[in-house]
Amino acid sequence: MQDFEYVAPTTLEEAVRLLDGNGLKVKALAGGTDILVQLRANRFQVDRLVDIKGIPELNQLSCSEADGLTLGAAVPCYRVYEDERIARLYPALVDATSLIGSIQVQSRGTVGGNLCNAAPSGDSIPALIILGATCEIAGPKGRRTVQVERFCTGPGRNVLEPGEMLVSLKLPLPKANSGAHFLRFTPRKEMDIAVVGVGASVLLDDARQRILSARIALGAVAPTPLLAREAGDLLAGREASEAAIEEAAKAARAAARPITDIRGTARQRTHLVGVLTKRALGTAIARAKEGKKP
Amino acid sequence: MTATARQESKGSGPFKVVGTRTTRHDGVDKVTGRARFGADISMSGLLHGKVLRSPHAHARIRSIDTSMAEALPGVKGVATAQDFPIIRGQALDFSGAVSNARVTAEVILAHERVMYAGHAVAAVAATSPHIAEEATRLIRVDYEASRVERLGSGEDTSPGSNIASHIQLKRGDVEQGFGEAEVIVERELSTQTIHQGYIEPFASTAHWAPDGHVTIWTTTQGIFGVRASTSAILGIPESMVKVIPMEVGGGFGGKASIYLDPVAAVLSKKTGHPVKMVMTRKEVFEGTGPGCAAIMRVKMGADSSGRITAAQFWLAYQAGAFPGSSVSGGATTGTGPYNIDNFLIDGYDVVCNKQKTSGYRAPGQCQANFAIETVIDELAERLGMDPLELRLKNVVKEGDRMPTGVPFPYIDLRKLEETMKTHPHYSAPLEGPNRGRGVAVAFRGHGGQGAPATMNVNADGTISLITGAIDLSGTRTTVAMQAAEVLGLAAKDVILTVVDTDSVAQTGTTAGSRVTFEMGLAAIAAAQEVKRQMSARAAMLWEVQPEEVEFQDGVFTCNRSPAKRMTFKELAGRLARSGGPITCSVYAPSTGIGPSFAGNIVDVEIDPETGKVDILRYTAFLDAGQAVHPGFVEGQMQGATAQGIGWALSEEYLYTEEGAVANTSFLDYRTPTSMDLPMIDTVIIQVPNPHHPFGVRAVGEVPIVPTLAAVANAVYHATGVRMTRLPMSPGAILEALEAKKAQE
Amino acid sequence: MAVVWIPPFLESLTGGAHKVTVSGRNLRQVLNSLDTLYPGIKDALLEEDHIHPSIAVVIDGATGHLELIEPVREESEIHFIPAISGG
Amino acid sequence: MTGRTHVHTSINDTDVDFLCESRQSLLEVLRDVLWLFGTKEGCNDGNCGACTVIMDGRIVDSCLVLAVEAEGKTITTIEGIAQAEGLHPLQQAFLEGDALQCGICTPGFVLAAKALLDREPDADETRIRHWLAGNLCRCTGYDKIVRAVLKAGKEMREEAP
Repeated sequence: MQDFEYVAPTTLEEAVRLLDGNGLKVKALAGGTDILVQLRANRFQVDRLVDIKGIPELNQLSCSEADGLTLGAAVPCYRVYEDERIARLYPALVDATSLIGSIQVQSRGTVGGNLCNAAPSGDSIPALIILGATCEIAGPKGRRTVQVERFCTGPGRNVLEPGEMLVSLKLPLPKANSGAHFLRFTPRKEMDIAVVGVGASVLLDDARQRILSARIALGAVAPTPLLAREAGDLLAGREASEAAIEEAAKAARAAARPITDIRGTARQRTHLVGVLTKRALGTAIARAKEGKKP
Repeated sequence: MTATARQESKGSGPFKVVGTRTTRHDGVDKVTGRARFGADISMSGLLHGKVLRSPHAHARIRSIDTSMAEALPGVKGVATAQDFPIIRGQALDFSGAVSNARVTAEVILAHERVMYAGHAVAAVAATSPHIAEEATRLIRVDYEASRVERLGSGEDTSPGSNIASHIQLKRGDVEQGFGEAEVIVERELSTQTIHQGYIEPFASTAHWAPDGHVTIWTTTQGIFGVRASTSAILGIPESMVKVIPMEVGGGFGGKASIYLDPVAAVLSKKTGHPVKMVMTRKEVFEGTGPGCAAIMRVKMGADSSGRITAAQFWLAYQAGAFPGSSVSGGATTGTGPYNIDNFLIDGYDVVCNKQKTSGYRAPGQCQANFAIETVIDELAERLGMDPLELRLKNVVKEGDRMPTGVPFPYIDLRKLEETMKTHPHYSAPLEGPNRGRGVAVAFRGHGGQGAPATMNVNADGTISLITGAIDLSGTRTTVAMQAAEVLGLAAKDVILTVVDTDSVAQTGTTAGSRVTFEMGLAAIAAAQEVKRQMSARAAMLWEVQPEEVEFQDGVFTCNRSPAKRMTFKELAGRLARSGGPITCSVYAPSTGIGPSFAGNIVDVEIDPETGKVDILRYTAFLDAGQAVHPGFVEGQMQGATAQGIGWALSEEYLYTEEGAVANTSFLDYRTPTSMDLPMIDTVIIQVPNPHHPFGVRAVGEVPIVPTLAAVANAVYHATGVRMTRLPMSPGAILEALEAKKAQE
Repeated sequence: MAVVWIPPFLESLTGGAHKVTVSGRNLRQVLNSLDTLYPGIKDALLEEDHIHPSIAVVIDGATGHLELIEPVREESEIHFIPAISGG
Repeated sequence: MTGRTHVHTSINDTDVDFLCESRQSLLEVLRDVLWLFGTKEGCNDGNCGACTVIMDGRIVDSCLVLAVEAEGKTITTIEGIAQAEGLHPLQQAFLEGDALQCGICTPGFVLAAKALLDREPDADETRIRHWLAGNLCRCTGYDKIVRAVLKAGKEMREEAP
């Protein structure tokens, strides 16, 4: 690995300035669990790493029934899944963050980093999509907000311009009678990369029989994690029945655009999208029904 | 999952030390991080070496330009194959060369051709590993790509094909045997290239002193093999090379081959500094010898009583880029643990542009056993027989002949199979759908080569036992225990040290499950010699005849006068002033390790929607002969089972279109994690080996052999699908289930 | 007289005989006797006066390590089997 | 191009200062600079857990931490587990339960298990297997490791006031 400059700014402004490398190859460093591996594998080189963990705003984790969840970009996975409020309000986020790598990796790896790494298989991304997360971005031109499903633009690519950085993720408060779930399929039970990942969220009516709206997001079946909008939309107004779930799974399969690689064939992935969509919806609906009645 | 406490171990001889669960000698060092492994070494002036590897699976090297690398600040030296005297100006002659120093040199640094992607081409020594690695990327190699042979299928048997050699074993008349059969099953099965998966990468540090002495600190299964290869490759006498063994962080056959030691030595010579080389995990996967892939065609027939009337095996094993696959291991155990009158076994060693394969736990036997035990399971089904009953019907007994014609010595496989059949696991109900149970049985033959040992009596009554046999998994303890048994001492009082090549007689590589058996024989012989000398010393002190001295339970007595009594420790304390210390060196020739037997029962559950296999319950059976340390024997069984399960379900080399390994990390080369396995129950039976005074048999390798087929048979019984290609990955099972559904 | 089991690859030299009874008190003498009966068999088994590295000699169930001076008893049974090797 | 950075840490209850290049991992510095060879390298990409250390109370793969990131951190390596009075109950349980063979993965397992038992001394088999999934062992099949952790947990519960 070529040596590089390591800087650890303590303010956003400083970080933004350092990230704009004026021709230097600069990357932000949060947990480092992806970037250090990629650097060692010579997938790319950097002249400067900007460690963003020292910036207070990026370590923010606030979760309340008033404002929903604000998740700083440098918050490691364990802080997410060990947070009782998050576990109660956003169990799908716990599903995803507790799957990323090992306990060791979860001590360091962040949801923000998982998103910025923009792997098609990134486990937290479908979960963020179904939960309606938005990305708070800071840069030389100021702040902007991007829907999480628009953040990734290709394998390893995202919307961040030079000098821009992800500051935090904002997740709206889940509505009453809603539930969500993320799951993935891997050959091993842990320490693996998703062959397919699926997240699903549903909002039920007050009787908890009918689906008012649903979102389904897919991982590892397209160049980026994918919001399967039609698959979710067709559930709106339907009974939470097996037939409806089956149809949504079919639509999700149609939305998938998988490739064949060493982790799975396109055919297997398409099949798994159907299987996992049904399972994800099943658990999401069950969770929606479990919650306390408003 | 619940922790089951089913750790059975039955029967033990009238022993005091052998058969107990004593604390391992290397344990405290290992749990405190003090044990020094291959890479755990530093010294003043140390440089770091890195290897440049070929991106091509097959190419001619037109030229290598190292000038830019040499110009990088911090770089102190660069080496290529031209620095190996054995290579300079010599063509490679494959005639009969299964493995020799010339081939080893060619693997270590490619000469005129690179034969696989990952083949080492050049090496750099620099002041830091980072600089050395940067420098390798500045070396310009001009390659001329050649045709890549990736299949190694053994289909083409014509002269000039890629078959390096052919083995044939036969008995009786197979055509006649098949004529007598009521049921005939024919299958083609295959396994893929797999890796030993040791956690410690290869590491070697070498210092070439100005006086020409080369010292090597390395992680290896055999220091004398490293010495022989290194001296031959470097063209210097063996006496100029001293190899110091470090702890070995897993070998499983893989670390019987050498890759770094001569390179580190050459770099040290060129730079005048000690040079340390440590492989990355990627290098381990692409640059070291994996276990070989195999294609196997099996045809077996049985009559209505279940007697196997004939068997035919066609085995093609991929050797990789140089001849020498483990097909001999498969062929010589090809008929499995069955007594078959008519068989024909053809084994082919096939070369192709992949890594030169190396040994992996029971080399060649797992593949062949997967084939035969799958077909046996199918025969049992077709005959409507219980699979263990069919095995018992054809079980080999003492005096029956192995496929090689060599008769089986004293064995009792029937006892092992009866134990399996009556074990509660075998009759436990399989609760729930998509579940299945599989069984398989295996035998492995062992060679033997003898072993030397040196023993000294310390003044405090302890023993120092010195050997050159690398301890991979606890043999310091199991060998010391055997000496302690003879001398009436506690295991901890025999301090066994594995020393360097200058300090002990030439000792064989730790391979073939031989150390506890053969080094045990040497330790017993040394202990008996010490006992003889100690008795003589007691006789001298007591002024009696040596034959009047008796030794029992650690106490010397004189049978003429009961008052004369000395413990071993008391006598040891008097040695210095009664003629000096007692020491001896012995060489114990091999008495024949003999064959070993193992069996498995496994329950699986399949997720029919994803194809994922979950191992629900596992019971491993082994005839250990006398288990020297039952805890270690269980450990061998459990570790072997885990490796076998990985092989069966998730492990394989994946190659790109161009022939490079596509999964060079533990992320995509999926060895099982703790989440993927249940507790692995063990049942040790003990049929004493008549060729060892305590009845010890070999236990290290045979436990992996039945695992592949046991899991595959369980998958069949859960799904109705015969999986004939390993690994049985979720994708593969899913496809097979779909194909079955389409047929129905 | 010792019994030598002829491996399949040498059966062409022995005219298909699987077992041959020959005299000899060590392996060298046995091989000489064999070679007198079936010329060429020694060349097939040896490489420069050593047993070919791909072959292991098993006498009475034990792998030999003395090569050509390995003792052979009157009633010995001798096998030439593929050496276990490789990956 | 960047020279070396001065880093101040606490390792095994001792203040430790070192100089490092930015590209050096904590694992490299522990081993090559501080000669704490008990922390092992198995894969250098976060997939085997052999280099596990405890940093500010959490287990991390030291290969995935830059040494410069250790500034101000408190680190425990395998060398800091045994006390003057003897082995840690986990080390004792590994030793007595034959929970190691080659030993290369052992330091990582001991540290990972310690971090678990310090938080959850009553962790059951499933929890232990899940927690240790980031530590590969190729020798034992995990059976005896899991049993050793269960046993140590029981002992630690009994010892606790």
